[in-house]
This record gives sequence, structure tokens and C-alpha cells, in this order.
Amino acid sequence: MNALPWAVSAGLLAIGLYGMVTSRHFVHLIGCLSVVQASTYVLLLAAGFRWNAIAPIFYSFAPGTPAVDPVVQALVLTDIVVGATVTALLLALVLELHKRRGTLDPDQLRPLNRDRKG
Amino acid sequence: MTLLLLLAAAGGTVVVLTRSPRRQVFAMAANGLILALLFETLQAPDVALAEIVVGAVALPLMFLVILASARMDRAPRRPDAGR
Amino acid sequence: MNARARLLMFLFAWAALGPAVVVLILHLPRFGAHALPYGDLINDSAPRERHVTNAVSAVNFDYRGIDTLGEEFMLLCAVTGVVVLLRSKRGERVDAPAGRVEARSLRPRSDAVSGVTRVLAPVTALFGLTVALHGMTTPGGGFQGGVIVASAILMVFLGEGYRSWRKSAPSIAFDAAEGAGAVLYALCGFASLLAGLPFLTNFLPLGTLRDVFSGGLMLIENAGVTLAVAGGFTVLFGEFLEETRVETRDDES
Amino acid sequence: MMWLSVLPPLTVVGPLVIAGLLLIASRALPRPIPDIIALATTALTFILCLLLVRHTGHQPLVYWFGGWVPRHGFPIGIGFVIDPIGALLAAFIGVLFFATLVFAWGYYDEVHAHFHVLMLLFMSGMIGFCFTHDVFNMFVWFELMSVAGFALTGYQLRTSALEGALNFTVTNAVGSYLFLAGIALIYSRVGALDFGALQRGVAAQPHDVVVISAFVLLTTALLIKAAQVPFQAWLSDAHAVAPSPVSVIFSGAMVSIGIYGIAKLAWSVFAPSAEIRHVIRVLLLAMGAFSTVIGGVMALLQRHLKRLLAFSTISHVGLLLIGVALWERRALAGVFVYFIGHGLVKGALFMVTGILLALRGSIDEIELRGRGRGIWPAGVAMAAGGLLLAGLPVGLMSGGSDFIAAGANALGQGWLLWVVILGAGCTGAAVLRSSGRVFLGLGPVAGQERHSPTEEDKEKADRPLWLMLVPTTALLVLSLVGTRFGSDVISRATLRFMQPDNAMILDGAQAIPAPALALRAPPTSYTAWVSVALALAITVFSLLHHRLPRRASRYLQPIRPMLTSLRALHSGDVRQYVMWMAVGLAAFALAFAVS
Repeated sequence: MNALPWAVSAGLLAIGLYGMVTSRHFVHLIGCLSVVQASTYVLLLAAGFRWNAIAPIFYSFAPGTPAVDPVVQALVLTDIVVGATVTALLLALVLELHKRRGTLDPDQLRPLNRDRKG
Repeated sequence: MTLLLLLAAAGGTVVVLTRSPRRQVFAMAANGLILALLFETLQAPDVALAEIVVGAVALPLMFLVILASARMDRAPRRPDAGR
Repeated sequence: MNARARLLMFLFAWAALGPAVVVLILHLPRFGAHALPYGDLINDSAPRERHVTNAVSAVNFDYRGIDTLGEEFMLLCAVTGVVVLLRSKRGERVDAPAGRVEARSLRPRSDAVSGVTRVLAPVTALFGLTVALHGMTTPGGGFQGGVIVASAILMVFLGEGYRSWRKSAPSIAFDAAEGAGAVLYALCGFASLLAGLPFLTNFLPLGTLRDVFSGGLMLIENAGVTLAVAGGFTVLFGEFLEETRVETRDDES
Repeated sequence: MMWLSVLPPLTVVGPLVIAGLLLIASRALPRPIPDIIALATTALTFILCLLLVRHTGHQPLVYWFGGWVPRHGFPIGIGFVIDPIGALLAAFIGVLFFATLVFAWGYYDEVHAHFHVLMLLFMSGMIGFCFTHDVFNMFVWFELMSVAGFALTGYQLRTSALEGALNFTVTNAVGSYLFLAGIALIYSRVGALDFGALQRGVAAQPHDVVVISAFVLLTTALLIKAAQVPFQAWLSDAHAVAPSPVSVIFSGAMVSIGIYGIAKLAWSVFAPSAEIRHVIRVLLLAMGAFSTVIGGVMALLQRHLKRLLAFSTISHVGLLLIGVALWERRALAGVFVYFIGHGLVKGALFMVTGILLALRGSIDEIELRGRGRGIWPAGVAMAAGGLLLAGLPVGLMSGGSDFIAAGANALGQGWLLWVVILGAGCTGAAVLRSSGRVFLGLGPVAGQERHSPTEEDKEKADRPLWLMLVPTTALLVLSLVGTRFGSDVISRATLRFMQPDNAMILDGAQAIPAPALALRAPPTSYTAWVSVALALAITVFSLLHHRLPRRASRYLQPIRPMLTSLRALHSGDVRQYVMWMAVGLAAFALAFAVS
């Protein structure tokens, strides 16, 4: 348990990157990107966690009660916004790409980029 | 919490290994819910709420709309065919 | 480089990274048992000096308010980007939808669907506003509330159909709401400057602890974020949904 | 000085507000007004940044947002710490955006002011990045800059532009998540986000694995942005397809700002760790050297002019990385001088390609052969730019590279000079060859260069030539005359950059007085002439080799396979780029394991 959150975060990063490397569909690739991002959520929140502490909201508990770190939570909130914006942009790009090329398989898209003589 | 952490790892793996984009969306939504629960137990209710509204609802919805609009989850057309 | 070579190379890299990650994990502090000087400082200071009970909101809007400012404009940037990518190419003036698109949406919705959404949408919107409003005291805030409000607007779309949605909610209004929210946030900062204080200094009366209207300037910033996020996500949803219409039309013709 | 303290928020948030207002009013404003507003904003930003340069020479300007002054030396809010180097780079960014907006006048009239909104947001992100003193705030500006870049790349909606933008977005998004992971790691160890507090934390445990891993992740993210080997491949895809005015910003400032970020983090945060200093000196140096050479060679192989320039950017930014990695004062001063010089020259060159696109409707060197004769001033600009890239010993670029070379020599790393010569020679030759072919009609009809543009690369045509030539020329002239001012300010401020005055920033102590002496400019070394000669030789060879006996080109046969595999690295397949990121991370892991 002492190291499990760190391991989970590293595992999510690895599996997300693995998915991106082997992806055969751009929408799937964006999904894998969100897994990579989830690893940063877990890592950040784990870095601010503390056993036997309350959430950093002193509504029903008096101020001064031991609480977990509010800073990392604020950072994760920002992170979520960043992820949402980037994902939205990527989806828009992918949508347009699909309209033009009729496919989202990276292997079928590549011929355009291949060398052309002449 | 241990259980949720392991579930989160499994959820991420399922998202990656679900190769069909449409099914992956549902995996993503489920994963978003797991993550939200995990954040709640990590004493981060603010983040959990944000993860529910974004990770489990808004983003999967966008994915679905995209997939529906372009019908890109069907068999891909050959790039040269038909145009 | 084919798929197999790529995968092999990737696994090779992780063969080197794996031990490094293990070493790192062994050296990381014990989970949940290390010092958090910054967080403790904020947890101590937020209720005392800012009279808010939600320390996360205090960090977002006050201690590290400039981060959230940047984040709002990032959202604005992404939404503008999506609009450029999707809207400009459609070529039409968005507030005057093209005939065929309209024709498609003339198909009446079933009464049950629109009835349900008519009840659900206002409830959801209200819920979103509540979440946003209570951001200083309990979990929630402008961002979460804004997204919920945006999904309420989306429900109106689903229930009422394209045409009435467009009529009641022209996209230009959401663009403007988005921009206005972000600008409102930034203007809070300039208001502090005008008061002769550093940017984003909380100079308004702070209210009492546990009161909904505590937090002074943070309340206005929170309102700005709500507006920006609700507008921004509505534009995003709207632009993507617009795509489904154009495409179905193509397929039918 | 009351008014001075208004400047830090004003320079960063001011353009943001203008952008927001422009978006709100975009439909109401008739066409030239967004142009004028955006131009005025960038000009004003430039002036404000120059004021900051002037008034931070004595001591850095420290600004705590929200009035959250550190308590007992522990920062509680976010600070901007503006030193002359950050301010000068910000001023340079202002100039570059101003010139670009002049160049792009009337470029986009169909979409309501969205271009200007995005450009202003882009600029704010960069300037915030230069000023900030907080690692998460740095991430926010970094991300604002990235998102604006993503959106601008796909702006024209051509298929290749979409693919380029997709590759750019995916790679850089992974980069930003790595950055965040780095932040999380160092936070878990030190429990702070401010550079000063972090440096104290690092100094307390300089050998800690967590600190080192945080450094690796943060640096990798910035290396991805800076497009250094092996993270470089997205750059040529994105820069080649972005609209020309956007490419000006990308190559001129956005990529090199990643190097600035590395330097900032290295000296402000990680300097106390001996292991990290060692790996910077070895691994980053090697990456920089590889980038310099590979970028140069790849540039020679292109016939798509923008792609050619994109590769040359990789090469020159590689030199910047070398300068940082040498970990030496003169080299670092050279980095900042070269940063500005390169940005100005490369910006001008991308403008020339924009002129070709607008007036000749093509970006293909072969197709354009001889068609540039009618617009010879653009050709002169291009040739001048090529010579400057090759290291012609005038102006900021060569001034910077002289400093870097002097640093390398002082450390006994003389071999680096040959790397510099090779990189500068190849990129200069590539540009000179293209200008010879396009504007003079020299050379064989078809070269060995591939990657021809495949589709309607055309940009809005009805802009007058002079409108586009004025900013081009202005940038080139600035890069020639800026030497005195630039290197004087920079060489004095570099010492301060290397030794951030944390006692003043965090504890409010008396500032350490600024060093009085500027670094003496090193004498121009022979290398400048060698690289110019090399560039000319390659140019002549590639333009005339069809007239040489066949034997001459047979000597080149053995390197063909190498070139082919080099090309394969830039396949346009984003999955491969992600794979190389893992390899790059592994390289860091191995480097630390060995040391």
C-alpha cells in the first residue's frame, strides 16, 4: 500500500503509451492519451494525500483539523480542464481529417506523407 | 482504497485494449467513474466532481458525437475509393 | 518502420525504463505519510484569512488565481480553435442555418422526449448553478457548475430539436458568454491594480466563514469562470453536434 | 516606482483581455479593426517589455500575485521574477509578433478575427512563460502556448495541415503530461512549486532519485517542445503545413523557448545536484550535437521549402541546447544572443516562403525553379538569410555562436566547433541552394530532394509584395544591428540568471549588486568562415553537380542508405514519435544509471 498509488500511476503511463504506439485508429489513440493523463491525476493526488485526514473543506469540520493537500487538488482541476480542451481540439482535428481522407487508420493515412518522386 | 487503485489500473488497461472506438467510449466513461470514486476516497471531492462531469459525461459524449457524426467506427472506406 | 519494429523498440525502451521506475517508486516518500508544508500553510490560512471553507477554491481563485486565469484563457483558446476548425469550413453564417439542415430538424420530436427534457433541463441547470454558487463553502465551483449548466443547455438541444434550439440560443451568445467570463476574471485582477494593490488581490469584504457569499473577490472570479466554462462547453457541444447534422444530411441525399 | 510594478501583470494579462474582447466583438468589427487592435497590442507589449529590460538591470523585478508575499521564506502564492534576460526575450517575442501581424495583414478575412485572438493568446503564453517563477504556473503558460499553437497549425484546414496539427498536438500533449508528472514528483519530495523554494529543496537532497526523475520528466517535456533528437519529428510535420505567419512564430520563438525553459529550470531549480549537472553536460550535449547535425543533413534533403526551414530550425535549436549543456557562463550568454538572432533570421526566411506561396502559389523548390525572378528582393532576403544561417560573421547569430564556441573551447570541447560548422554549413547551404534555384533558375530540374508538396499549398494572394517585404527586411536588419545592445544586456545578466538571488526573492533581503562587467565579446573565430565556405561549397555542388563528371557523385553513394534511414525517422506516423519519446526517456534513465 505504501507504494501502490505510485505503481498504479506508472502503470497507467506505460499502458497508455503502449496503446498509443500500437493504436490503429486515431480516436482510440486519443482515448489512450486520456489514460496517460489519468496517470498524472493519480500521481498528483497521491503526492498530496495524507492518512487519517479530511478533505480540505472545513465546512463540517473545524478549521485546523488535519486535512489533505488542497494545492495538488487545485492543480488537478486545472489539469482536467487542460485535458478536456486538448481532447476537444484533437477530436475536431480528427473529425476534419476523417472527412477528407475517409479513414482514421494511421497506416492508411501514411501514403500521403510517403516520398513522391518528380 | 487499494481496491479502487487496482480498479483504476484495470480500467486504464481496458480503455487501451478496447480497440473498437465505440466500445472504448463506454470503457472511458466507466473508467471516469472509477477515477471519480478513487478521488473521493483520496479526499478530493472537488476533483471527483470535476472528473464525473468531464471524464465520465462530457468527454465520452463528445467522443460519441464525433463517432456518430463521421460514422468513423464503421468499416473504413479506402482512401482512394469513391473520390 | 512497421508495427512490429515499433513495438519491439518500445518494449526495449521500457526494458530500460522499468528498473528505473522501480527504483523511483522505492525512493518515493511513503504514500500518505510525508510532509506537505505548502498544503498545511494554505489549510491554515484559507479559513482564517480568506473566510472560505473550501481550501481548494481558495487556492484556485486566490492564492494561485493567476493559474486559473491562464486556464480560462486556455479554454477560450481551445474553443476558438475548435470553432475555427469546424465552423469556418461549413462556410455558412451560423446564426442563419442552411435550409436543408433546417428541413432535417423539422421532423417533430416525440412529446415524451421533449417533455422529459423540459423538466430535466431546468433542474440540471439549477443544480449546476447551485454547485457553482457553493464553490467557496462545499465541493464544487465555477468549473464543475459550468460544465453541468452546459449539459443542461445540451438537453434543451436534444429535447427541442435543432431549430428551436438555434432560435432560442444563437451560438454568438455563447461565444460572447465565454469571452465575457474570461475577461471578467481578468478584470477582477485589474480592479485590484486600480485599487493600488497587486494583481488579483482580494480587496472586497470577505464575508463570514461558512456563508455562501464569503470570499470577496473570489465570488466574482467564480462567476466569471462559471460563465466562461458554461459558454465554452456549450460552444464545444454545439459545434460537434452541428457536425452530426451536416453529415446525416450528406448521407441521406 | 509605482508604475513599474504594474508592468508584469499588464504585459501578460493585457493581451489576454484584448483577445477576449476581440472575440466578444468579433462580429461587430469591420475588417481592418482587429488587425489594428492586434498590432497596437503587440507594439505596446514590446514597449512595455523594453521598459522592463531597462529597469531590471539593477535588480530583478519580483512580483507576487494577489499580494501573497512569502512567509518566513516560504512562498504561498505565485511570483513573477523578471530579469533582463526574460524581459529581453519577451521584448523579442513582441517584435516577432508585431512583424508577423504586419506580414499577415489582410491574410485572413473570412473568419472573424479568430486569427488575431489566437495570436494574442499565443503571445501572452510565451511572455508568461518567460516571466514566471513557479513551476506549475510555467506549465499553465506552456499549455496556453501549446493550445494556441495546435489551433493555429490546422488553421487552413488542408489535409496535410490537419495531419501535421494532429502529430503536433499528440506529441506535445504527451509532453505536457510528462511535465505534470515531473511537477508531481518534485512536489512530493519538496512540497513547493516556486523555483526558489524548489532550489532550496534540491540543495537539501541533491542526490535524491525523486528529484532526478522530476528533472528528467520536466526536461523531456521541454525537449519535446524544443524538438530535439529523439523528440524532433513532429516539428517538420507541423511547421511545414502551418500558415506561413504561424510558422514564423513557431520556428522563431516557440521552439527555442523550450530551450529557455530548460535553462531556467536547470539553473533556478536543479543546479545544486551534481548528478543532474553531469547528465546535462553529457546527455543534453549529445542530444544537441545530434540535433545540430541531423537537422542540417535533413534540411539538405528537402525540396519543400518550409520543411527545409523546419529542419534547419532543429539544427539551430540544437546549437542552443549545446550552449545550455556546456554549463558555462559565456556559452549561456551566447545561447540568449543566438536565440534572438536565430529567431529574427528564421522568421524572415519563413516570411520569404510566405511571399512565394502568396505570389507564386507554390512551396516546392523544384517547381519554383526560376520563377522567383520577378520578385528578386525576396531572393536577396533569402540569400542573406542563408548566409546568416551559415554563420556569416555579422550580426546576432554569429555573435551568439562565437560566445558558445568560446565556451566550448574554454572547456576543452573543441570538437563541438566541427558540429557547429557542419550544422550551420548544411542549413545555410540548403537555403542558399533553394534561393539559387528559385530566384536564379540554377541547378538541374530534378534533384535528389524528395517530399514534394502534394496539394494545393496556396496562400491568400492579393497582398502587395512590399507589405510582406517590409517586415521581412526589418527582421533581417534587426538581426544585424541588434548586436551591441543585445549582447551587452545579456552578457551582464547571464551571471544573475545562473545564480538566482533567492535571498532577495524569498526572504526580501538586500539584492546582490549586479555584476558591473559585461563579458568581452570573443574574437570571431575562423570557424565562421569555414562554415560559410562549407555552405557555399555544398551549394555549388548541389546546383552544379549534374555538370560534373559522374565520378564526383559516386563518392556520395555510401551515405545513401544512411540518408534513407534518416528519412524513415520522419515518417509522419505519430505512433512512431511516441515510441521515440519512450526511447528518449530510456536514454535519460541509462545516463543516470551509468553516472
